[in-house]
Amino acid sequence: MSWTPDEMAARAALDIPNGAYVNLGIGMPERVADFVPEGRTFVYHSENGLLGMGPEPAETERDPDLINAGKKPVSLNPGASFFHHADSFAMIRGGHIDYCVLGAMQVAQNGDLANWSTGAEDAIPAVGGAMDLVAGVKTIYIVTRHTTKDGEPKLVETCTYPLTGLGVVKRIYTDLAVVAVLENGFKLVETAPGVAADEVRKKTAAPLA
Amino acid sequence: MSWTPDEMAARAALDIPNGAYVNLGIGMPERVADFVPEGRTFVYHSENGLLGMGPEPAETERDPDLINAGKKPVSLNPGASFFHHADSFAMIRGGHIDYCVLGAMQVAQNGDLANWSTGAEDAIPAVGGAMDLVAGVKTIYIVTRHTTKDGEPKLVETCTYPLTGLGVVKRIYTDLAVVAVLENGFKLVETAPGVAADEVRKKTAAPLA
Amino acid sequence: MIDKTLASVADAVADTEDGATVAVAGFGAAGSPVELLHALIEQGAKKLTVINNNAGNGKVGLASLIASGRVAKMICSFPRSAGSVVFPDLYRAGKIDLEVVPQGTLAERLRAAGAGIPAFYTPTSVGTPLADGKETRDFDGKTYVMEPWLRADIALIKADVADTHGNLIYNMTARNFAPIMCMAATTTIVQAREIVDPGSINPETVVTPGIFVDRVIHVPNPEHEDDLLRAARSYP
Amino acid sequence: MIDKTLASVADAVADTEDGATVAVAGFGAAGSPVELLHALIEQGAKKLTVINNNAGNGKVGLASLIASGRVAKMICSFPRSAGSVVFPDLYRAGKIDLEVVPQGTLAERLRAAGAGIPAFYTPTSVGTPLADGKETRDFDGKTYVMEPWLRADIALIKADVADTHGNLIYNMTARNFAPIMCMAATTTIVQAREIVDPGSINPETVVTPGIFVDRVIHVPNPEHEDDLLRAARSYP
Repeated sequence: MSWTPDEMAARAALDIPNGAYVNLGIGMPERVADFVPEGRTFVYHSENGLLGMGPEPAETERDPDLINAGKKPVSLNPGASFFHHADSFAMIRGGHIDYCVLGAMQVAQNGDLANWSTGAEDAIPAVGGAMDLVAGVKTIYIVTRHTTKDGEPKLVETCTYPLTGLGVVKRIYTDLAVVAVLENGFKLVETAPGVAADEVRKKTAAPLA
Repeated sequence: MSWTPDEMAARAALDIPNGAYVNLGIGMPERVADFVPEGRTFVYHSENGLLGMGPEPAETERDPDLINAGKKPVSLNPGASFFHHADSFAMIRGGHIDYCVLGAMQVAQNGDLANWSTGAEDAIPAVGGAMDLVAGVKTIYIVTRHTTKDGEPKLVETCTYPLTGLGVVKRIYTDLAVVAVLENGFKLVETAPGVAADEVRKKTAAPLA
Repeated sequence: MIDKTLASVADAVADTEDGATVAVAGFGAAGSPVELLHALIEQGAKKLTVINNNAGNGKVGLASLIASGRVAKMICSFPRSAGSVVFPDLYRAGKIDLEVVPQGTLAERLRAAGAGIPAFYTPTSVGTPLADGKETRDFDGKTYVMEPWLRADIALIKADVADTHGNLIYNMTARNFAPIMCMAATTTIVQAREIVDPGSINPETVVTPGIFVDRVIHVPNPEHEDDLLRAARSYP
Repeated sequence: MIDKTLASVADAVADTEDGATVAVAGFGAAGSPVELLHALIEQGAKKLTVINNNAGNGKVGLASLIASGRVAKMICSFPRSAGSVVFPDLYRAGKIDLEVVPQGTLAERLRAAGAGIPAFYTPTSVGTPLADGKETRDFDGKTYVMEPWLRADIALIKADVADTHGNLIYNMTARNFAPIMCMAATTTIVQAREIVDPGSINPETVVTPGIFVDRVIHVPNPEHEDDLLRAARSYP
């Protein structure tokens, strides 16, 4: 039985310590905030100038000027602060944010990440803050399905899509397994209940120790 | 009759327009604030993180945390703001401050300024914000006696003291004259009442057009 | 006496020249200076280069300026967004140029322009297509890309409260790029929901000091781009 | 739950190592973290490199740390000041090193360290002795000097109010170098006159966000260096 997206997010959350400053990418990574382990508090950073971001508020409590990097309405946790974009990315680039959880198109065995462009001819390039996050945040975690919708492996020897950053990924949380990226390549940390290590290896296009 | 320090400061103030953002160096330049022409308002910047600096307050009104770059107690004018040192020098380096009035040891005919060190062997080097101010502020005015205490000219062909900045000075207000620094050298703009142009030339160690 | 207020948004943008570089504040709909953007459409300047994190939403504000054909080039980090149709169509038709800049590099280049720093080194984008053709350099064994400052001729800013000296405060995440765009532009134009006398804003809590602001216009009930989008409004 | 408070200034500096680079906030007497400096004297770390705009006043605080012989090198813009006797004597005796940095370059180097920028170009000091031996480069026909970031192991900061997450506000010009030193240091240690619960400081008016702060100590009645100087006090 593979992990659901919620279970993947919960598993990633387990590896983040109390008091961490955390940036969550748009989509599946956002679910990490719903599975903070008992007794821990994370402080969420949003690229658009907010620390101490809280959950989506009720419809009546929303302010269109209080949004996250995904442009969705959010709330404030106690201890929040606002700041401008240069200060926000100083936090990112300067290594002050402890963890960033992102999605991925491909992760290579050396930690290279591709998650911003398929490189398609007619695609309109759009990178946002992804390259800053992977270059600056201390620890980069990836939450992603192990393969694409077409069954292609996302954990590969070398990325074929345009890169977001070089050697930046530390761990990958997929529906099948938790995979660490070490000096010498991928290492299987844990499999989902009922998923055999062999299945994970078959669906990984690079050696998996 | 040569100008007094107050008259020199007042003459410099005449050349600063209404609404200007102004930084005044420690010492004689500070007196400019006492001679703002009728109908004009200047906004004073202090390097240590203050815009809208007001005059020295009464003894009982002082706060040791409200000081200027010369570490003297000051007050706040309406519209004041506090900011940190990097923002303060962004204002300077980024060309946002309109006028800076400084003292000088030597000014060369090409606008080079020496005002931070005599280069003496045993001197303890100390530059403060002088090099930032001359490199960044739009217009640099100098208020200084025309000669040293020993009668040596301060307006020279080439500075012999260590430089503060290259080609930065626009005008010099001395006890004897107002001298502009143009593309081709010094130009006499005005003499103090009763001071002959020849006397000014005699006390200037460079051609004075 | 110092008074940077002008009577109208039309007056404030009247001298915008063809070919100008315009920094437009806002991240998505938050902080978007809708009234100033619409005034710029009326004003008619052409061949503009526009700096904004995105490339407009729906058919109002920045999207409307782009749709009017006045923008020759966008400099932004993320030109796609949910309600954005105007830019993609023009871009695919080859009618508008695009310089994609990582969001943090965009912010830092604007701040550098405001701070008199012509270039700096950043780890962001090293080894990616966005570093192609750019100078790199190693410091302490790590590779960085050199990035130049990004200066603007004018900045269009939405503030919550301004005083007549141009001191500004913003509303929550509507702050985003505004303070650094105020720094980066030769002429900074601000629409403010409320204008107060100097001294009314606590000096400790001023976000943008007035030295970075040139013109202030009172727009007491600003349209929020978010409301316009939900109402599917278009401009003109 | 997040709580960055520690019981005492002694606890806060207990792990300072010999050879550490210590950024000390303050400009003249304003913002000088006197209690933290005295705790560092008691703690005993040696061969320190200290970053401060000046080099101490009178015989308390930073001047007292220097007098104790623990500082191997000062990095500052202006090591002379009215009441400063300790540093000049040691410097002339060849017992302490000095790196003089223009004040704005000092500030920008600290901010660069905090922002992950290893180097930048500045017009300040071009053509002067302080640019000797430094790399220069022309941009748009003007010459600039390259300057590296300036990182610190610890920063000693005086705040007016802190919450337990480390969000800070300061008192007037006591702000000066503190926010950028908080950014530049691996471990930022703050003495605060008042400590409040998270949520007590308006998110709009936080000056230093807690992400830049590691340890907070309540020093309810801080000595002001200015008072100590006027009373001609000395420490220890």
